[in-house]
Amino acid sequence: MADFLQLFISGLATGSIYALAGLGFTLLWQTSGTINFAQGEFVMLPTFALLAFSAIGVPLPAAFALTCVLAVVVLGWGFKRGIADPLLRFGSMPVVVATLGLSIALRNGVRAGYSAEAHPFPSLFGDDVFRIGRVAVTSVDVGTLAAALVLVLATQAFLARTVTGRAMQAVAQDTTSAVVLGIDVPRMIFYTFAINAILACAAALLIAPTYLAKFDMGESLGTKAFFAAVIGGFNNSRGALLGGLVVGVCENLAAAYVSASYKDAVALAIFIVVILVRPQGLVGQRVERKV
Amino acid sequence: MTAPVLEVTGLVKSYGAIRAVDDVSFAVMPGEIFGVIGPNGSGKTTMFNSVLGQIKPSAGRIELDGRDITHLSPLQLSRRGVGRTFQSLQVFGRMTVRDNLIVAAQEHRGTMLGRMFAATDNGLGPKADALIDQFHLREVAHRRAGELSYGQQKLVDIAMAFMSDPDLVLLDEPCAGVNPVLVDDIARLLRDLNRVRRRSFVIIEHNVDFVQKLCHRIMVMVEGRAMAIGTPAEIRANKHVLDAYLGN
Amino acid sequence: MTRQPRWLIGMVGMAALLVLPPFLRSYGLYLLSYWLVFVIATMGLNLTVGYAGQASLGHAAFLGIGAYSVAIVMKAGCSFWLGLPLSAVLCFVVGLGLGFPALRVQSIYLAFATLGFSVAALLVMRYEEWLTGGTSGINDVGRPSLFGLDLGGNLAYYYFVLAVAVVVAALLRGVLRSPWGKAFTALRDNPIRAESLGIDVRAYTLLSFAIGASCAGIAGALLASLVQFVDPTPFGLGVSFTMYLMVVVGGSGTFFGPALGAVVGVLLPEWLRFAQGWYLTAFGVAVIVLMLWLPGGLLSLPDRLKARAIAASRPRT
Amino acid sequence: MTPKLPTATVLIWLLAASTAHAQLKIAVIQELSGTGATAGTNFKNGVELAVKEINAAGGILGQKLEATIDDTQSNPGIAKALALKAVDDGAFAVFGPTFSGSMIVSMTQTRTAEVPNFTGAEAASLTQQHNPYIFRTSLTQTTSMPRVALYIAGTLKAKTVAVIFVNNDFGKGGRDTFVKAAAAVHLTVAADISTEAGQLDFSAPVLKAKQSNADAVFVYTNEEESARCLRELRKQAFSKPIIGETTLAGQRVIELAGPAANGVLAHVGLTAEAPIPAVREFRAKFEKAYKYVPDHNVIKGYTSVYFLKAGVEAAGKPNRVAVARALHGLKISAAKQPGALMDVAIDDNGDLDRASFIVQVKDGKQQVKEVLPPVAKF
Repeated sequence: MADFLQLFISGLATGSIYALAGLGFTLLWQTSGTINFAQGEFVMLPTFALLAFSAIGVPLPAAFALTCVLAVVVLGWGFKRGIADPLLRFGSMPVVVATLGLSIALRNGVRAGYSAEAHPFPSLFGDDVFRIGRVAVTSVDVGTLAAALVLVLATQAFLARTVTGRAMQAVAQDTTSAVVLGIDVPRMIFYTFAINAILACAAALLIAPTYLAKFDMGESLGTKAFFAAVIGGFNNSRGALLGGLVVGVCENLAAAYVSASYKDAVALAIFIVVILVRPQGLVGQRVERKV
Repeated sequence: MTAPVLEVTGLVKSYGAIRAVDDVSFAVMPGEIFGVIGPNGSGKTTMFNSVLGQIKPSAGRIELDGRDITHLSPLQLSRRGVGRTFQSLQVFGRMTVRDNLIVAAQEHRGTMLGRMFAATDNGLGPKADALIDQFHLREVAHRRAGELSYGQQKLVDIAMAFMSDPDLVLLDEPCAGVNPVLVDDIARLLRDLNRVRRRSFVIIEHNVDFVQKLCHRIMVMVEGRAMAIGTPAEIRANKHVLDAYLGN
Repeated sequence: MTRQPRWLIGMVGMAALLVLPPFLRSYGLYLLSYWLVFVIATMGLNLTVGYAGQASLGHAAFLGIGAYSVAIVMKAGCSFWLGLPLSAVLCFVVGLGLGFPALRVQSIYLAFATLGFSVAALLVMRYEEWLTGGTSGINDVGRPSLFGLDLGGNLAYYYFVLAVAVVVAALLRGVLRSPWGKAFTALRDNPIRAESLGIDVRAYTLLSFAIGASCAGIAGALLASLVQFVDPTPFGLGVSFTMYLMVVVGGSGTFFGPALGAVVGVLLPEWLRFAQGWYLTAFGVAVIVLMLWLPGGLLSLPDRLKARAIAASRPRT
Repeated sequence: MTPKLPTATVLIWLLAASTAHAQLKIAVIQELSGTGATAGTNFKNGVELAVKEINAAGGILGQKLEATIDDTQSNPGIAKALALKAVDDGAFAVFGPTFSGSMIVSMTQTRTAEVPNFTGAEAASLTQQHNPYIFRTSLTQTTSMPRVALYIAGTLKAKTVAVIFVNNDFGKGGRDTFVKAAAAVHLTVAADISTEAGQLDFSAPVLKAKQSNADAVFVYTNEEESARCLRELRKQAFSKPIIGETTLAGQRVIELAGPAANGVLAHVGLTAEAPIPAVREFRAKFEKAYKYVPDHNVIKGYTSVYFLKAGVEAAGKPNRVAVARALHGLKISAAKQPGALMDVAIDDNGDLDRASFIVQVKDGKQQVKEVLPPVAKF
């Protein structure tokens, strides 16, 4: 039982990492229909920005603030104006390919321009180990999970409670009606891109101590985040969190009790079950097929 | 007394507590043009889609030539000789007009495997050309359907429904968004097509004038129910219908 | 109007592919063969993605299944000529299977289902050591001979791959010109309307996956024999993405698109090597720029030019 | 048009041949992107530094080295293309690739063209095919794993061991060799745990290792995964000895794992922490040029260029076949060839023999506990 709990809690911590990366991905898809295959790189870049700022002696909170500003400009505004806006009207294919190109460019750019090595990254939550009974928990695990929860709930609250948030949701559900209602649709979409960029920075700050800053960290992170998002429900922000946690925990349990080799297939297996039973995702709303 | 081509009995389609189609029954006779009118949101299109297997009816029975077709898919219905058009434009924009017509009937000829080796028009070229001429589409026959004007696309859309020689055709607002001259054209075409081979039509239409002139019988739907069924003259004389349309 | 020049360019290209290779050195020959292998695979994916409109991000798995089939069959002492059709058939069957999620979900969900399939196939290649040799792969995959003609040499093998590519292209051309081709296009443009016209959407969806997969299977078989070694690394997600990229960049749903797309996906990185450590960054940027310039792919350029010419010839109002 | 082409080719070839007279072209074919990027980039940096030094000192037998660097994208298909390119361009020697699969493919080409090929790849099979042109750049798993197994069974007196390995070319090969070596010294493998490259969560593998109740755990994964695994071992309070091979006690892992690396034991070949003046000097030079601590892959790349130098000097002329012949059975003494860093012997298969170390991490530093002498005598 202690073993099971150990795996379960570790899985939650890992799952919250997937969730953090998946959350922004979901948001972008909801409001603008952008499928961002560079999402993993969107977490990797701020990680290196944070490292670079730290290297020149900027304290972490200031470095984080600077990175957020930079990310909103580059990964938010720049990405929207440079790639999403010109391509979205041609359907999803060109955007998918452009973001694939972007991920190749970013990954290899950081590799060639900075380093091919993994870099240690300071943790916000220290590195203490607590023992509750026979279960060991680290402050990083607890901190990441808590921060992920807070971020998801904050995003959710922002979308549901504030005027801007509700306008953004209106855009997500029906762009045409949103226009009729007098909502500034392009601005709302920009907000989504900005929030995605900030979430990526937050994810970078939380993930990097475990994931380590490396040019290709986005590769595996991206895939897991996508699956987490789809499993949880693509049109619901809580979905990414639930999906991430489910994947994280199930992977651990499968690795321990089923087969360590096929651990990476766990996300896929859950995904297949989900699309067969609840194609809208665990907590997503059902969308009727339009005739 | 001939048997009806299409017989719908007690059709219900509900979404939660809302009954979009509420206990609708009607029959369409061979060679009959049957009109369906009603205000927006009265459940006409939902009724259509339920009959055509696009959505699952909650209750009721649908018969084609006396055989139960209630739970058949659109594909199976097409194979049994039921053609249809959709409320919105539904042509294949990146194919030429002629190819649109050919693809509309090609699956009714030969076997799946046979079609892989068949000629590109699957022997439907002459028939497509005949319809192209009948619908006055000769000049645009080799243009991509997506590049045509709305009215021309509408004509292609309707012509496609007739390519496979269906016995029963259901048309959802064939005149919506079409200019008055073309409306008359469409009416004439449908009347011609009806005379040959005694085809039966069910037509949803807002253009009351069009329906009055073309249809043998008309059903009025209001709030999911069939309020009245009768000849154009009977419907014209029906006070309830007038009230419903005028919103009293 | 645009038809003739396009075919003319195709013929000139073909002639070049026939005449020039004897003057190339082994690196050039190998790259051309490698390119052709990906042209074959991408032609298949183009049928699935471009013509039938099904999102598929798992095509590298079929390349892998094809490659491993040939390698395993040849290691068991059987002929390449048994392995090649086996690859095609096996991929056809597996492709049918992968089509099933497509009957239930579309667009991004389908993309992830196929992506997941790619991951699963890779895991099998890596962990089922008894069959695939695991991470150390299968070495010494031979090259075939045909009617006593040895295809082991780089030039001979190149012509063999070229011949297969031409045959596969001709077959695909046949399928696309048959009523099937129209059915695929109808499926892509409007599945609901297609179904109401009696087009068996289920059957054609599955077929589009299966045919696309079997092309990749053939390509995989050729790849195994070209590299003469098979291990799981070239069949990962990255390659699935790249293949999708090649289809779209070339011009999805166009017949010659894959040939151009594979130039971008296979040859462009090699040409960019002068940029040293930055060459893949340059490649990524090139892809983005290309998409921004021609969202419809390289083969939309003639249409674009034509539209511009028409716009220019029109008197301004 | 066509008759001109061969003439042009011949002309280019002649030109190339004439420039080759003044320079030795070496082709560095490495994993610079994709899954092997870290190892490949380090190897490449090592080669670059050595080339710079050798050229600054006047080259080999008066001929300067000219290195071309190409990326295999960690894909054997591309590696083969690059090997062909190197051969086409008349490379004097090829350095790489590091992935065994890519190496298997490219060494066939270099063998046909009689080009000496130095590799950082580990697979035992590479040097067992009597390919006279292949040379290792480090002790391989075949040499090091028996030393590890012997240390675990002998010095640590363990009866059982849990193995955590990464299922890639490097980890799987090492695991196979280790299991064989363990059997030879009657060490039972109590748990055989596979992990993925890039794996994030090591709680399940560590739990399995604990549950197996083995006397020790042998961890054989890449740098980042090693660090994560060490952290998890510490977290779950794993009390038995943790043993690794080269990577586990590397500077990078120590940096990434923090205090969790303390106490780790490892067998290491030649590393930057080796208590040898030449190595210290090399490390200082490298850190100055590249701003980071060199790992074993850097050393592989660096020393291999000096192996080539020793080979050419032993052959007395820049002839590929002669150099390959001279390298077999060559003993390179660090006193005469400082760039080799340590005395090393190359055997008839192209395998290396060299001293190695057992180290332990204390306070974030590698400390040498034991020096294991080479088999051959110098």
